[in-house]
Amino acid sequence: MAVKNCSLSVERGSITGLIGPNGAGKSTLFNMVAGNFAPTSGKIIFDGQDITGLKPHQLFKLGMLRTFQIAHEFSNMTALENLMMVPGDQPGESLGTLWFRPSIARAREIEVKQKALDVIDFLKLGHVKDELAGNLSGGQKKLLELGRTMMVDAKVVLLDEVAAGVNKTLLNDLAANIERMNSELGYTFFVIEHDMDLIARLCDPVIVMAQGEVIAKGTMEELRANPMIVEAYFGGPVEAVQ
Amino acid sequence: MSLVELKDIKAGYGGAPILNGVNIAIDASDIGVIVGPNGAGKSTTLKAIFGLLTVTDGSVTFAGQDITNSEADRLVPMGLSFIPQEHNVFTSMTVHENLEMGAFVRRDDISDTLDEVYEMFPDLKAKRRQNAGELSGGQRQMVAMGRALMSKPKLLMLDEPSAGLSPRYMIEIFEQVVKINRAGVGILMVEQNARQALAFATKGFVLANGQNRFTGTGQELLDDPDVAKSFLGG
Amino acid sequence: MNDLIFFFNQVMIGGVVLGSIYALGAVGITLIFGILRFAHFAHGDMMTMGGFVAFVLATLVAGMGLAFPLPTGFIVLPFAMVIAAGIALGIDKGFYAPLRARGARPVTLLIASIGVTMMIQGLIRLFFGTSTRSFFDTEPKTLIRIDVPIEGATRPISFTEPQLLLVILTLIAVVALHFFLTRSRLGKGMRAMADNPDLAKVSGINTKQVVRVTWIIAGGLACMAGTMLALDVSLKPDLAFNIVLPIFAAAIVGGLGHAYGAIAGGFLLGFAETMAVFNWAVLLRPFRDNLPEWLEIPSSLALVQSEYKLTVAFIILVVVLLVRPTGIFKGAST
Amino acid sequence: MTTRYIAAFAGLFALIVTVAVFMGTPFTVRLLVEAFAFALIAMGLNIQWGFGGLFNFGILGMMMVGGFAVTFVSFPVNMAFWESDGPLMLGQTLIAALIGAVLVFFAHRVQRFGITGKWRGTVIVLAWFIAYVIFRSQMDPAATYIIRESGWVGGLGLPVILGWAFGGVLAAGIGYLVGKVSLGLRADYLAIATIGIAEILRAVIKNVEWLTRGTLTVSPIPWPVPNPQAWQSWGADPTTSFIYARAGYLALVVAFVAVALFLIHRAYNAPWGRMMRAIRDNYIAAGSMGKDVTGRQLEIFVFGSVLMGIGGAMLVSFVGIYDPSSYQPINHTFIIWVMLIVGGSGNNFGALFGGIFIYIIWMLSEPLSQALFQWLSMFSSDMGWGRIPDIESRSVQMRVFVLGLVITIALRFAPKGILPERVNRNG
Repeated sequence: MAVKNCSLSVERGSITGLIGPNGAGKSTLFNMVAGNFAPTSGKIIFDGQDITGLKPHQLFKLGMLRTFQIAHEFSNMTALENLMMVPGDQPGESLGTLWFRPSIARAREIEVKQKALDVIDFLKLGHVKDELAGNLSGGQKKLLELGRTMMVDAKVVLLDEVAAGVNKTLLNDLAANIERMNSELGYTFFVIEHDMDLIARLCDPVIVMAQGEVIAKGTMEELRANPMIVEAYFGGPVEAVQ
Repeated sequence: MSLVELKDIKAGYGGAPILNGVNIAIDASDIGVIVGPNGAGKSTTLKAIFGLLTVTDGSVTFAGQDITNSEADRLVPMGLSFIPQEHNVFTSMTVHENLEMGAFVRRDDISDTLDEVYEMFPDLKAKRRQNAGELSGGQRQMVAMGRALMSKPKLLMLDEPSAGLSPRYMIEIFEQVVKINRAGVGILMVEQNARQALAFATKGFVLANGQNRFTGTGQELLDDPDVAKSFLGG
Repeated sequence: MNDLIFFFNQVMIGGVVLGSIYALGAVGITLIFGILRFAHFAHGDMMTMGGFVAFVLATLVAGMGLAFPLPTGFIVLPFAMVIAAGIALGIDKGFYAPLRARGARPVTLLIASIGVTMMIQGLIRLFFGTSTRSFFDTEPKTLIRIDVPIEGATRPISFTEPQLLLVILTLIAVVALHFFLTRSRLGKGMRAMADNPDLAKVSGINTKQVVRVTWIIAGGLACMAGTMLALDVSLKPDLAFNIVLPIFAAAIVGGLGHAYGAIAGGFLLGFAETMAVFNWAVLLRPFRDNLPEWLEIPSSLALVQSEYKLTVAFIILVVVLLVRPTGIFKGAST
Repeated sequence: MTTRYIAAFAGLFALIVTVAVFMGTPFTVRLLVEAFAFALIAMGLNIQWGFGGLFNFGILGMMMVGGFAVTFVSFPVNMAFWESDGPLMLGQTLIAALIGAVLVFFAHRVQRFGITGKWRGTVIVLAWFIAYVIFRSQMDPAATYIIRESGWVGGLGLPVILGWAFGGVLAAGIGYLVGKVSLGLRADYLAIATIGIAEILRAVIKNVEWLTRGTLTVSPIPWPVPNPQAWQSWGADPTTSFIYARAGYLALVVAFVAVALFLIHRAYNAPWGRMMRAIRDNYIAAGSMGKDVTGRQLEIFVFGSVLMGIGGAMLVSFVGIYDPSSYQPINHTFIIWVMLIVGGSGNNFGALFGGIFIYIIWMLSEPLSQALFQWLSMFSSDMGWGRIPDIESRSVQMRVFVLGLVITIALRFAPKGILPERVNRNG
């Protein structure tokens, strides 16, 4: 059992970090929250509503969106199409509308495309927008993952290790964007991350998991001051080996 | 003579080339670290050395021999070893069998090397009969390193060994890398945690758009304001 | 008592024989799936082809006037297996290897294997016509009868010599394969490749050699299965095409990639088929006189009509896929 | 790219003209009717596989169901059946089936009464068994009675077009059930499961003599347009009557194909198609992006099945005979795959092209290989080696070989087909 007796909450409007050693059950927890599989017992409450066991697409409608640790791009579609498929309210996804009232679908499609182009520009992926997503590099795929979250106005975004494989300069841009989405648009973020600089910059509070349980919660300063957590998670400075 | 040397490598997956003239030289005493932005061709460089994609121009030499576009089953006996970033253990096989597979090319007695690996990663010894798929991310990374060391390599190549690992495990892995290097194995690795990795690198290579941008010792790169600004996040 | 022996001959022996055939075919399918990651649909026709190879050899040997204590088809089997393994290698080189080299997906290989199925079928019928042939035109098929030393039993337990050989050979083949995969260096290399081909390559395992060995074993096993099936019944161009689906069912039910699972799956399906079409009224007949007047035993109490015999395997297949897709042995890895 | 389309269809047109010159117009028109019906089925498979990545190897089942539907709807009414006790007995069977269904339904929900795990499994199995016995207890006598009294149930005597529509509806229903039970499976398992289900369907349709006459076959099934006999009664000579009648049929089939192509194409180049491709590429991500993966896959499976059912119905009413034992995996499932792979999966025009092209090759390969074998045989008898024995039956087998060769060569040298899927480069 990867996660047991795990209770935690993410406050509206916060950027909450989730850290912990490998095998602590962070990803399992994410997968349960995001509906990729159901917990054997316990409940998940979202915005006052019990969402335990709901499917990912149902959670999407409620305003929950996730990214994947290993990029899950649509490899045979262009980068632009990867973004355009995300928005939920697309009349063009219903055969009836397409066949009998195509103008409604067309009008919405123009909006969706413009939105996708904006996101592509923001991510500086303009030069590969017509490239098949499968041909992008690992980091570019990660950017595309993040771009999807910008395509809709989600209430909660679950970020599963966005930093892994993304270079630092770009990461600074991403962090700035996450902060902007949080402060200006009111997104709530729930972030699994190993990059402590990013966690320290973005997250308050930070939750620490180990062996399937929550062992601490607090600001980054508080956690760094906690010797038990330093021992279990941070370890010594790497310069020590020199 | 360098242990491994890449001269003006151009390579790709059939479409537009991803590497556009990469030069790298590593000695047996070196820890070489490749850093750079996404899509720069870092992982591709390692794959090109290991014959996992076609080199269209330039040459790769290993211990004086030309190994351009050689298949892995020839390179491993020569002393090259590679740890891919993902899917780097045999999940349905036990830890012990994983290590055995690392020594697949060897025909001699492997028990001494096995003992060395178990000594290096005591956690693994306790789990030797367990399937590698049941281990945590950090332990898997250890199995992967153990597997790669079983062939007694002269050059160990690692593709983002710290990706997805907690800081504690990252430090542990880096410590092992340094230890392996001191035992006389050349190291060439790709890292996103550039600051930490360059701190102990004897040679650093910054790639961008499939080409060398900066080359120097790890410390030189860390101290270079241009590198810091453009590639290490200020 | 005779009714019980009838039941034994029909259901038990029938089930074991059918199960062995399924298992022998399923072992090959399981192996190819484990190493090469695709459902090799042409395996059925490779079996048929193996049967024809053995038939040609047996005819040649019989033409030389040689006679053996065992069926000639069985004697020539090792030679036929070598030839069939060679053909299997050729098929791989010609049709599957180029696709793999391009990184084709498993489904593409499955479709290619259907192309191969059609080609083998066409060629077999081209050369041998559509008629049914028998290995036992020139020699008798030995019948083994065992009298049951119980009072009231006049019928013997009976089966044929090829059936006995088939069951023995199946057990040997499966056990040998299991030990090969878990104990030998090459076998472990095969499992490594089944697990993670890229990493196997990186570890210096000669993946091309592994693939060759896989086809040699699979081709040989297919030939063995086809020949034994042809010895049991008769040889015709659609010999194994008709049962390739139940064989797949056996491999899946037993857990793909699992050598022992193939036996379990094969026997499960074999028994299920024979039991489903068996007329259970036969077993109730002895109690006819003890039953009350109003309860009359119907003349037919078979679960399904015999036209639906093969359907039983498909239904089990579909149910297993739905309830437990990894098979009863939780396969997918050897 | 456009030149490729023009070249492909111009080549196809040239091939058809050549066939018409050598084989005569009546044969060519017949060939085209069947080719277009097969193209419709290939388009159905393209929806399932090309758009949705769903592996359907049970095409044969859908075609058989379509054929049954049009037979049942359009064949004249069998009064002997309706005047007998047959309908009553079938009604009882239906009630028995419903009772069984209710039983099974509740067995699947026993966990509400606290029965779980192995016990629940046992209850479910038991319920299925009892339901089966109840059903058989009514079905068997009814079947025997109907066969004895009236041969079979006969048809409904309704218009043929209605039969085609019913073929689509029935195939949709079967497609829904097949999809419902098996769409959760991985690609290769799905292939095996669909073959298995199709084989079950085939065995049932072949053996329910009271409903389909089984191996006794049903004929003549009426045409939706005036048939040759009608044209002859209006004064046309036999050859012309065949051309007129078949041309009328062809026009109807082509109209169906055109409408289907229009509708599919519009859907494919819209967000609907984009969503389906996304699900095909990565269903986990598509689910997290708010797409109802199971529901959409079911939609696409049913959509494709409808076309297969209609195509199957068209073929049956064209030949005028419903013979369940004539359905073979090679001629009805594998060949459709060859059509799609060679034509270009993921491309509607590719499916259309592949369907027509491969069907023509398939039909021509018979006379061609026969001619080839005749020639070989003459050559060998001239050389004094004697004639090749049973060349007729042997040469026919070359067709299967050629089909196999075509698909393996196509996969190797043109894996994306003659008209490959297009990448949508501007959103």
